[in-house]
Amino acid sequence: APTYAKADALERIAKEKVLRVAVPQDFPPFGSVGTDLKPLGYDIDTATLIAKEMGAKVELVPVTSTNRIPYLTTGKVDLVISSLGKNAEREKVIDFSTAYAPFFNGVFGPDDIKAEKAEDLEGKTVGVTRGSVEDIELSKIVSDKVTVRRYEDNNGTISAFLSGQVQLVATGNVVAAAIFERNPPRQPIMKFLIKNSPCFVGLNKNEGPLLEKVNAIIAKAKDDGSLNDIAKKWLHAPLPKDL
Amino acid sequence: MSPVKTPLVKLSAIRKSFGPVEVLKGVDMAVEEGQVVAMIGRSGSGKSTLLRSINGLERIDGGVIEVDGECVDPGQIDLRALRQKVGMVFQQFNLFPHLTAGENVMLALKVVKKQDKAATRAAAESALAKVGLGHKFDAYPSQLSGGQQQRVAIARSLAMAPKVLLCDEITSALDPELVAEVLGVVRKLAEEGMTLILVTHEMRFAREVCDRLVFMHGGRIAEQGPPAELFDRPSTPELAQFIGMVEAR
Amino acid sequence: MSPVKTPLVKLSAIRKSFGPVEVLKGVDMAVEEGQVVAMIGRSGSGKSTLLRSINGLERIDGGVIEVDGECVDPGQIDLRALRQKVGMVFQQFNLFPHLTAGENVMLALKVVKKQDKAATRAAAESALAKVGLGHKFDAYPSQLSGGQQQRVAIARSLAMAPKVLLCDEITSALDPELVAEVLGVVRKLAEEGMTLILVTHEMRFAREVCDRLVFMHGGRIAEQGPPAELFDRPSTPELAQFIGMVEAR
Amino acid sequence: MAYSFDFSSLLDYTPVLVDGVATTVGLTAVSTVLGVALGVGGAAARTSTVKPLAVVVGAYVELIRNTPFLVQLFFIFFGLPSLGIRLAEWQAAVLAMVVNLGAYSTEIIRAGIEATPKGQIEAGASLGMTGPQIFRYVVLGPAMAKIWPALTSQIVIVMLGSSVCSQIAAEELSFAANFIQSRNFRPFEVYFLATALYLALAVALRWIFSLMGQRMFAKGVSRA
Amino acid sequence: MLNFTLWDILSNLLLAARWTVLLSLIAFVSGGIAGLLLLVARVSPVPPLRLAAKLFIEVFQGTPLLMQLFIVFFALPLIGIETSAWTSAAVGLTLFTAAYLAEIWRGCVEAVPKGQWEASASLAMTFPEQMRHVILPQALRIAVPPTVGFSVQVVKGTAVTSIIGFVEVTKAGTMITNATFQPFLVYGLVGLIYFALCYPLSLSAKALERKLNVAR
Ligand SMILES: Nc1ncnc2c1ncn2[C@@H]1O[C@H](COP(=O)(O)OP(=O)(O)OP(=O)(O)O)[C@@H](O)[C@H]1O
Ligand SMILES: Nc1ncnc2c1ncn2[C@@H]1O[C@H](COP(=O)(O)OP(=O)(O)OP(=O)(O)O)[C@@H](O)[C@H]1O
Ligand SMILES: [Mg+2]
Ligand SMILES: [Mg+2]
Repeated sequence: APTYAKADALERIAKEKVLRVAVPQDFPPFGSVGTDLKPLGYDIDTATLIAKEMGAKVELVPVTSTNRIPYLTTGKVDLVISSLGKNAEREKVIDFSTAYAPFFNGVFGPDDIKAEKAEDLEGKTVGVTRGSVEDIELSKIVSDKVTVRRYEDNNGTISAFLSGQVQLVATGNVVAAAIFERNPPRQPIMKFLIKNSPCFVGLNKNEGPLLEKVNAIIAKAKDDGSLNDIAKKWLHAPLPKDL
Repeated sequence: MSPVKTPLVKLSAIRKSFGPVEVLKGVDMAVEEGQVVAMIGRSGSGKSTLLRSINGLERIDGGVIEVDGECVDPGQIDLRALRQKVGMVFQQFNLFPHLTAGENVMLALKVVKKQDKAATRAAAESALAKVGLGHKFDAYPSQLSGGQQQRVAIARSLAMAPKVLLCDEITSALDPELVAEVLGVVRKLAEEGMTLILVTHEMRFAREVCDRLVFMHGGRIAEQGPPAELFDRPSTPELAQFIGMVEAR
Repeated sequence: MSPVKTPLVKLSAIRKSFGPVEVLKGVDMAVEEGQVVAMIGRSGSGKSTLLRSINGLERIDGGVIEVDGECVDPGQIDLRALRQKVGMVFQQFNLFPHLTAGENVMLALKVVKKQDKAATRAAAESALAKVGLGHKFDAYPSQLSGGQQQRVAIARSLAMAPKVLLCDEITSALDPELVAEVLGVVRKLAEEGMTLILVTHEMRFAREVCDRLVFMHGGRIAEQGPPAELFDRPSTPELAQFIGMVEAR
Repeated sequence: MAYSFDFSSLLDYTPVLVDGVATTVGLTAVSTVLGVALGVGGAAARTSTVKPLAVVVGAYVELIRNTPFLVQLFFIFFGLPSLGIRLAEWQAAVLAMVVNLGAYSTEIIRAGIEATPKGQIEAGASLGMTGPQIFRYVVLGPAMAKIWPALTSQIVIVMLGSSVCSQIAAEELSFAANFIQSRNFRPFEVYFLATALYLALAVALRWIFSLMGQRMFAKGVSRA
Repeated sequence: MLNFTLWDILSNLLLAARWTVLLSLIAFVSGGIAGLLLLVARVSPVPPLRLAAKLFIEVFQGTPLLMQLFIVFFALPLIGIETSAWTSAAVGLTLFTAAYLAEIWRGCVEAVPKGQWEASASLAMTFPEQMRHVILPQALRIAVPPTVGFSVQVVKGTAVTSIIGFVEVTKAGTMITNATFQPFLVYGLVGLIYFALCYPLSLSAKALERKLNVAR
């Protein structure tokens, strides 16, 4: 496997009592920053929960969607909890846990732009974060006549939308909702859904024990309602049944 | 007796200071058409400053400069007309390094005199031929010896057809064996009746070629007259000392 | 008759090319202790190159240089020993501008000869005194006139107690009235028995002070001998022409 | 070493890389031409005797030279729309690069102009040339020749700096690299390749400029 | 919901500016030392050393700092060298700074007249002695203004370290923009902070240069 990192992450975590997790800081409500610039959000709470279950201290490493994978594969973090979507290509490089959060991505834009399906996007400019699930899914469904602008990170995407550099954005429903809530100059309103693509925890290959442990913790959290609490806190809705 | 000629260049009571230092302390001088005048004097005596004042490179603080009947106002800004009458050749040649010899000569004809291309070229060729460098039209300054460069500089001034040519130590930056070729050109110009004002350290040349020698000392003309007379019977001790120093080697 | 002395400097069949151009085409020369030799010749004839070869500033392509009995290999890298025997004074003075006159003289004594502080200072003071600049020990080069700077440069070389001193046109960069003071110092050195090899354009000086004149032409020694003889009866047309040229002014 | 490099997976993305290189080259070319032109004008203004002009240009130069290119880019792309000025990403990228290079080349060319020997200017004046004529015919050519290497370095820096234009989705070489690595998750291969491409571009740029320099400033003006 | 006051924005940016300053200092000091070694290699009489230094400079001046940092941070671990964000940023910026400083200083060494080399050689000094006593004192004097001037580039260069996880001023700026939707204000402030850091450096570089020209 094209992955570097010692296959003893779990041992190391147990020994050093520190779990290093890559989290987003530009993707509300999964991860954003407070006025002290410290990360907070769904992914951060999930990371804290997993660390607690492992009896370790959590060390949050803010990443962008561009550099989160190198952080993982070079062993600078143990887990990526960064609203990571799964697909076949990615599964060749890293492993995924079971899903820990729901995620519906769609196309959003201000009231005055009409778009009900992919074809309606033709001739329009859509912003998306490079390398995100939205990017990959959007790329599959739109034709050449759609201008897709890919930004480095969600900061760029969101700024581009808010400053009117793109007409529409493809992003998560909850992300759009979080932006909407902050009362921005341009309001992202749902146009249509692209895909249901829940979020997974990313791990390095060959980390069987760690993977099992994370899966177990997620299962337990789903059972005892603690994950549901996180969902209610950040998404204002309970976890969907099928997750 | 010939009628009283108006001098071509007339300086009256020229004063010039750099900051607190007065470098020219009232200089009077007249040069008639066709005259060849050499200025000598110690370093710092004001020779260059005087020469540069004549074509307006230095703005004088007092006095009057008249060239060819026209007055050069101390405060005047447009010096272009004056400078077309007064050519100047410098110690450091100051050829334009990015232009060939020919282009050096042609540039001012083109942009200042607005001559057409053919006329410009013809004038440049004849000026270069005059200094013996007709064959170096397309050479860049860096490809020429110092002596050749200085001759191009002379041609560049000549092509503008000035009434008077000012030369400031034009052989001082040259290797000794190249001095003669440049002096030869100047000698020829003098013979052809060009009005010349030269600053020079070449005493022998000054003696042979010049009509008049001007000895500057401390910002004033201390003495002037025919070269032979001045050399043989200096009337001031300063000149006597200066001659002694130059010949001591 | 005195016994045959080994010459202090002996050059045999020296060759040197810059790229495709052969600048020295086989030069033989011998200089005995206490001799004063002047090299003259046109610009580009190879005078400087030859002088610079003697202390290894140019690496020669062929031939043998012997100084004080030791051979200077063309391919040799460690020139330190040689250079302690051969002093050199340049046209452009090349004083170290960040050091005072005294420090200029002391630097090499300190780092090369590793003399102690007191000895260094004493040597520097005496060297500066010798060139008449004992009172300028603490002056920076920029505070000295050209003539004074050149005298400091001479003192700097002298302090290293060289066997022979090379001087390359050491008065050419000086204002005319400063030339005499430097030549005066050289004259004194010659009288005190210093071995000197000079490149110079000061013909009068060469004539008076030197034991031998070497005329270089086209990378070879074209003629050499006592100055008076060479000047009055040049045996090659090149030298005759050269003398004519230099004296034409 | 546990990581196994696999450059073959980059093959599929050749068109993306080619586009990226082309965009980087295009951005650099356009902003070089405009930026140097701006620099010549700026240098003329800064050395001119018209004081207010010199002061305004001076302020522009200082402002640009003392803030990072990335911040200038963000300001133009994200900030200016608040003032109703909306530029496409390539327009913003070109504008930022031109403004940036313009400031630096103003300083560089000014230095060249000020290094012109006074005698050259005096010689021009003695021939009766006007100030602008002296600037145009006497000063500018040798000044450019003199600062050509410095200008070349600055243009290389601007070319390398264009890598941050990926942040506003201008699709140049870094964008291509980021795009590919976010698809195939093979950042090392991609970044090594992109770095090598940048190096090649920089070397090529220097080479082209030195050729241009040799042609334009052929014999006369050696750098001495 | 979150509300950033102007003070929140400014204080966060200023806090982030600490990292900018610290990184700049590290880069400058260690880059200066490395640059000096590189310089000596670059002008030394030993051809392989000269070539190696030249190659190093060529590579680091020919590639974006962004890529250099990325490779140091993410690729060194591949060959078994663990790098923290701090060491990577320090190493990356140091190498970058060293390459540029060495080249700037080489210009200064070459600006020392050839006659100084020759005069010192004629006094039988060795290369290290020439460097130490004659060339460097003169070169370093004229090197001061461009060196101070280059420190501005170093400060600005630290902006790129955001790629490896540093929340310095620029990164903080993007994060805050994202939370406040006020790009004009935030990037304006970011620009001002850099200006406040850099302009004094530029000014002193100019003042030093002027002083130097007068002194000569
Ligand atoms: N631009 C200037 N600023 C200040 N002082 C100057 C300037 N130009 C000349 N001077 C001073 O004016 C005095 C006269 O200088 P000038 O060049 O006219 O002398 P000179 O007779 O030509 O000397 P030299 O033989 O050395 O050329 C000198 O003391 C010189 O230092
Ligand atoms: N470093 C160099 N590279 C190439 N050519 C050189 C170099 N140094 C000298 N030359 C050439 O070698 C020839 C001899 O030069 P040299 O300096 O020895 O002459 P010179 O007799 O000292 O002349 P001058 O009186 O002008 O000082 C000249 O043609 C010169 O151009
Ligand atoms: Mg003068
Ligand atoms: Mg010579």
